[in-house]
Amino acid sequence: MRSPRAGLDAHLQLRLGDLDLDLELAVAPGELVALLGPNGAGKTTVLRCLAGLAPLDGGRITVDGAVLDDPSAGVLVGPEQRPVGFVFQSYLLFDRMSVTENVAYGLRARGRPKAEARRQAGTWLDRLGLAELAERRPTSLSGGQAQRVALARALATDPRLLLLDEPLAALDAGTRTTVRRDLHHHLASFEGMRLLVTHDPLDAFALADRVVIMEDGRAVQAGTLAEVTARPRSRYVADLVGVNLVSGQVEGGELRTPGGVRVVVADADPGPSYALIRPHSIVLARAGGDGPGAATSVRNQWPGTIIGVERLGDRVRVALDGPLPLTAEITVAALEALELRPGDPVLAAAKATEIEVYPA
Amino acid sequence: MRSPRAGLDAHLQLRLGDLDLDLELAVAPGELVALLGPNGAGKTTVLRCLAGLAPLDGGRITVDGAVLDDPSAGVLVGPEQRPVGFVFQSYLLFDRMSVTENVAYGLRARGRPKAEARRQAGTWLDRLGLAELAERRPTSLSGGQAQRVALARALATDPRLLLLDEPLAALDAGTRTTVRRDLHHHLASFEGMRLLVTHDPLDAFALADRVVIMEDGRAVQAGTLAEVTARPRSRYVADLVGVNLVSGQVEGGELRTPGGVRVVVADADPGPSYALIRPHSIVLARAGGDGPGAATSVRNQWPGTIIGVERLGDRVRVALDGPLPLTAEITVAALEALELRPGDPVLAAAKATEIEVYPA
Amino acid sequence: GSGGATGPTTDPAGLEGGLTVFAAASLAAAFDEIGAAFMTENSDVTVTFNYAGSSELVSQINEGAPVDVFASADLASMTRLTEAGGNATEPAVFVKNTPRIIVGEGNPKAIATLADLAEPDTIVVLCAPEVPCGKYAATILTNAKVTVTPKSQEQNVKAVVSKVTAGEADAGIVYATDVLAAGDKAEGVDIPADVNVIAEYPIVATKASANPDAAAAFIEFVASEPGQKILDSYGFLRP
Amino acid sequence: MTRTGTAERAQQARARGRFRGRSGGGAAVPGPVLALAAVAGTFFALPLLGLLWRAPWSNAWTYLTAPAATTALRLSLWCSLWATALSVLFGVPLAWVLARVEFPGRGAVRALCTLSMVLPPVVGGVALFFALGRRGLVGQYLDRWFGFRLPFTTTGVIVAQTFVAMPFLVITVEAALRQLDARYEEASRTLGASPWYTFRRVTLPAIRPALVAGAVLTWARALGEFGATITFAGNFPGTTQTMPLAVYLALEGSNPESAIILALVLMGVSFTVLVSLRDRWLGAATGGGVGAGGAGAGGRHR
Amino acid sequence: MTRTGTAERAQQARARGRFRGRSGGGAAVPGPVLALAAVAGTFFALPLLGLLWRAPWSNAWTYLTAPAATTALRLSLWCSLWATALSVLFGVPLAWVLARVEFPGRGAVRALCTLSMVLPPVVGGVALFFALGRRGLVGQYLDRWFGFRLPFTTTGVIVAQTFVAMPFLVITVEAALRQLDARYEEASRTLGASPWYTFRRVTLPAIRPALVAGAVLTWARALGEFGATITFAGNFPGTTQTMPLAVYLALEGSNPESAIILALVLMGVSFTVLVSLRDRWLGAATGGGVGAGGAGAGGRHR
Ligand SMILES: Nc1ncnc2c1ncn2[C@@H]1O[C@H](COP(=O)(O)OP(=O)(O)OP(=O)(O)O)[C@@H](O)[C@H]1O
Ligand SMILES: Nc1ncnc2c1ncn2[C@@H]1O[C@H](COP(=O)(O)OP(=O)(O)OP(=O)(O)O)[C@@H](O)[C@H]1O
Ligand SMILES: [Mg+2]
Ligand SMILES: [Mg+2]
Repeated sequence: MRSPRAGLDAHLQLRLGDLDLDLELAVAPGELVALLGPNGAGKTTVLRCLAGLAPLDGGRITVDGAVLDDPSAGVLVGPEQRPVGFVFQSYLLFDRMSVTENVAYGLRARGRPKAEARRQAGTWLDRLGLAELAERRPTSLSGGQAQRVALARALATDPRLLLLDEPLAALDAGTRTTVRRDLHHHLASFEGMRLLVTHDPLDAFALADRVVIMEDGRAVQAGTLAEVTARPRSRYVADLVGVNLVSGQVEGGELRTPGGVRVVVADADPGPSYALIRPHSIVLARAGGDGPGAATSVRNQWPGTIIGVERLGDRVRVALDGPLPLTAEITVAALEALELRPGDPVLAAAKATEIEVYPA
Repeated sequence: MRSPRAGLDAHLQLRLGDLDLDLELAVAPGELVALLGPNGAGKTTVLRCLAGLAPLDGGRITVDGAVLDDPSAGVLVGPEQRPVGFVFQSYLLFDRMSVTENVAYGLRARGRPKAEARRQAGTWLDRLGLAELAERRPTSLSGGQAQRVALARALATDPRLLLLDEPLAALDAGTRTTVRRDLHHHLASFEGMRLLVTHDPLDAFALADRVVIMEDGRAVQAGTLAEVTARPRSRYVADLVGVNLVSGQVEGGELRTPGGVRVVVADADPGPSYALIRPHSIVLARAGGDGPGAATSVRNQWPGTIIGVERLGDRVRVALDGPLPLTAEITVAALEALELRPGDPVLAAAKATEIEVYPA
Repeated sequence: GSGGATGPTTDPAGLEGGLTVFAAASLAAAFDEIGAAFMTENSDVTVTFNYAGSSELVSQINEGAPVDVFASADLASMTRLTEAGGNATEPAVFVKNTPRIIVGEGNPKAIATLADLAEPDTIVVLCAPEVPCGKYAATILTNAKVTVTPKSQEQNVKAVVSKVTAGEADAGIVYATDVLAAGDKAEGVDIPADVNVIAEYPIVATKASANPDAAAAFIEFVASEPGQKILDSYGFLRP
Repeated sequence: MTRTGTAERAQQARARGRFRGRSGGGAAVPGPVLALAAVAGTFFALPLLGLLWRAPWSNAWTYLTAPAATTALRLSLWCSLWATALSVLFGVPLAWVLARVEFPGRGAVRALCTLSMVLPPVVGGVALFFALGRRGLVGQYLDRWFGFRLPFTTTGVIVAQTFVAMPFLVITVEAALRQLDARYEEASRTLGASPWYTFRRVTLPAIRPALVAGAVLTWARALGEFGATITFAGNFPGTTQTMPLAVYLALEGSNPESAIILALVLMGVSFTVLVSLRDRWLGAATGGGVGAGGAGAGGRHR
Repeated sequence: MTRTGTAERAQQARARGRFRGRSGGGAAVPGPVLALAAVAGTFFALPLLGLLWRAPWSNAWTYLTAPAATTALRLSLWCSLWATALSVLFGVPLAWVLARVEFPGRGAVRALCTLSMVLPPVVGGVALFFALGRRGLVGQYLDRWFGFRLPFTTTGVIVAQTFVAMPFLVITVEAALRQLDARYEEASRTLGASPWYTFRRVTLPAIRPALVAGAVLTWARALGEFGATITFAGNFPGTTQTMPLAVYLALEGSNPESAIILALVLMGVSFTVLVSLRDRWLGAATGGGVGAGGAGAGGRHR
């Protein structure tokens, strides 16, 4: 066994259906790590492994030096023995208990006297703005209320490692801000580790010290959200940030995609690379008309067909299909001037200097 | 009975636990209305009434002139007879059927031959990017995959009125964009009505023609999202947009809150009003130091205590508690220069001309 | 038997304790009365009865049941006991019973002879050949040279009675005691003595008995005049 | 399903719809189902009506108040309640193991538990002798070492009834456990609850309808138990003569009519108990709103 | 619960944990539960071992091949399967109505369905006479108008078995329906499915474990039925003599030993059937992953 070390230190190996999980993950005391990734990447499964609900096939989990799961050594600590709290994606509140009883459950399970457990649960309900619902049954709660009760229930056991599976997803905007702030507030006051699965970059921004992006059971990128989003290395992150990501081989000032499309780029070292094209740096023109670059120096011109138009305030995002699928962001005024409609063929242009290139 | 009229026309009255629902709601053919509101407002209950899962106490529901529920006339059409599709907040996929069977279910229930139903289900799965999962069981799907299957299942029955209860909440950023676009795409091609419950203003922006804000079972505001967000009339909408909303009485160039705080405003008619203070128009200063308005013309200065700091890219949102709870948005640089920490007392200032006032 | 108010068992001082009697269920009513009479005479003895099918009782005794006296409704069951060596005394027949034809109230099918049982539209039920009443019925019918196809071969004689009293069957062959017990719901038709078989009921004290004196006294009481008088009243014949 | 009629009727129906606890969807029952259910109900009712019709009411009071009858009834209730309690105590754990632990021969153990139902009860009694009788596999040692004998005792009655009735509990509860959503148990574990605490606080409440149903089945079966009891425990008034045995004896003895009365008493008692088993004990959702249902589940919002 | 041991053992245990279908949490069984379950299992096993121990094996073959035995066995299987089928056909609708429709006297109807379990079977047979016999409430008309008589026929056996066994199905299925999450049925309705279609496609599959369990109980009870059958349908080889009747008569006859062999055959048959009822028919989650459980439910992600 390695020397004791504070924090979570895990190497998770597990096959489950289509999923082949193999992930190294460390969370330092006091750190909040956000786990992001597309649906089916295995985020929930990671949390289940850490909570002891899915025993590993290989690898090892230690928390503060104590081994929780290590198949090669034959060690497996049961879920109830782990210093772990879990907020489930689907709440899983106990139907036959009141809200207070739900929140007091973990304390009661640890043998605390009823009165004390209820009192402490009450404190938690207050903190999460649930005091009025104390005697309600989970069946009569709305989705967001149920989610908050689940949060309170997990927090009430004061875990060393808190696992949150999209805890804010069902909250309304108002409550969300409050709960996010409150969560931050409470979490800042304890030495524990937090691992948060989320789809909302805002959550990650607001709460996380570090993010891990996973896809197909593997970590594809890690770091602060700013680092990760500045240089996306996967379609998922590019979508998250709302930019276009093109991967291919750079050779002689050009990036060539596997599909054969060329992207002229400035100052790029040869080799496998990513090109990042921001939607607002793309200019559109009706195909056949005077191209934006027809008489200009813009050498990147790609044909495409409009497949979707989305309004975002005074701007619109136009989705294009073609050899190089792209999303462009233009003003409403430009859209109306060009009279663009879904189905219309267009030319998309982007200046080479506005395209960022970095090695894959 | 009123004369037949295309579209949904509903007046919903129902008491359920704490909820006292009383809402008038109309959706024209081809229109997509987004229903927003805090947790527990009754959004899901509205959808349940429309689907026939919760019979009304009073009021009336008609779709294209056909009465679906009218307690005073003793008419109640069963859920399966209504031209309504429902995407549930909690998926409710049938566990013992494959994904394809789930999607084909509605068609089979309507008596379509198995082969045809499966073929059509396949088309829908393709459209929602679920083709690979066709033979999987819902138990082995991730949360987002399950959500998409639920969507496909409801769409496959080609309903006149589609009810969507936070359909995009569990989708990852990439899929979300695609599904949102696809949803828009498909929905645009049919004459039906859509009622969408969401917590994400982006969904409302991208998809909805009109939004209805509800709180405590009543509609508090309606219109386009732009209209609604420009002049929030509730704490919920203000939080949604991320602005500060103060309500009170305007008298002599001042708005006075019930708590006695004064907000100096420009050009406002007397009477009960709302004042909208944008976070970035608020300037912070350490209390006791040289206030931002100490030597300036800024007459609005409110004391407060920092209770939370959230980073949003290069800006931070600072939450203040005090007689007037506010959220201010300042740059990271300003935050660091002022060395502000949670718990610190501060002064918040805002120019009267930057505060928008409108009658309540 | 020899009888009188003071029979041969009058030595009350010598008898005390409990006495467990296993008896065929068809003897239940009669034995309850006999037990009461016996206890009046021997006030220090408590008699407890266990009524069930004779065969079942033998099984219980063979499994070590705490029993002092066993009264069987047939000889075959008794033989199973003696073969296992469970008896302390030799079996003694204490009562007899005559098979009769049982018919429903008012004898709707006007059955008068055994031959009437062979009529095709007469529903006849008999006991199964495995149980004593079935064996007797078979012998009787063979003796009378009548071929009867019963609708059912009942588990015991009471089942035959209940089928007839319920009107499901028109006739059956049961014991005289059963016809009597059925009251006015059924009537009996005598079977000619030349073809009839008489059933014999044996009684023994068991080896397991913890109270052999009382057991012997009980057996004697059953055979005594007061005992036999009670049995008479239920339609049994004296041995 | 367009409902027409007077507004009043409609509103009553609505109110009912609400208070069913399963508004709208779930509650609607198709016609053929109602018809089949009615046939089934009638089929059960008819024989009992028949008994009532033919019962010798004129002498009923005499039969009823016979000391033997009241003693037997008291003994029946006592023993059947004990048998039910023992069945719950041992049967629920067995059901849990059968539902949740995978071990070789699980199918065999499950089948074993069902066998005592198939066994003709009289043979069941004989089998109990072979096991627990004075000369039985285990019984001989109980006798030799502790002087403890089961046959022909009230305890023997309880053992016989438990043997015959417990399978009903085991099978019902096992099915409920299989139908249960195990994720709620997982949630409990992550909250620090031991498997045992989880079982008590999460699993048990969730399977309560099935547990109650199983216990009722068990109790009813024990109450009606005859063959194994008379064989293994004998037919001693006051110690082992339960009501079914008294019924048997009345049927066999001089007075078949009284048997019907006694049987009706037995039925009356259990009818009373069963009717008083109010819906909520069976776990029906009460009050308005959406069906709770679901295994210990968060109801509508999960 | 720190597991130590050879790595190999541990890995096997892990692999098992996975294939249990209820990884981690749910599967752990506390010690006391295991102990109680073991006692229960032993209690069931002992009498059967006793039977095997005392069975007259030397003559077994003779008893077994007696034509009466094979005829009775065939008849038993035939009748009990019919009784099970009828119970499912009528019992499931009845259970549905009891679970989902609120009507006055629901408690009474439920109790009624349980009564035939409490009734000593012989009295049950008598009650059937009173209802369906030649002079019964309804039977007299069947006889008079259609010349149709149930007593002494194979149909009568089936009716008697159904009467005694159906309650097991009704009660088990009703409990399952109450445990069910009604929201899945609601979802089905919104997809345009009629209540009937919903029942077939959503409700039935979800309650399958309970339905199977109930059907097994029913079948076993019908197979072992003795009292009501012999009373109502009589005992005639080939038409109404089922195996339990043959067993009983063998016990009564000169050769009680053969009864044990016949009973063992009866048990052997049902044991085979029950063991072959594979887990998946009982609705266990197979394969890896999290317990499906939950009423027709979306499993882990709801
Ligand atoms: N069955 C019920 N019993 C009691 N109260 C109920 C019931 N169903 C709903 N309510 C009440 O109605 C209110 C609204 O519930 P609803 O689910 O419609 O809210 P919602 O707007 O969808 O919230 P969310 O955004 O959190 O999903 C809840 O606060 C709850 O108290
Ligand atoms: N019990 C199981 N059986 C088979 N496959 C499973 C099982 N559990 C998980 N998987 C597979 O693992 C993959 C990852 O599932 P997981 O729930 O961890 O995804 P996720 O990242 O949490 O997705 P989401 O964001 O949609 O919740 C799924 O695609 C699924 O195919
Ligand atoms: Mg997930
Ligand atoms: Mg909702």
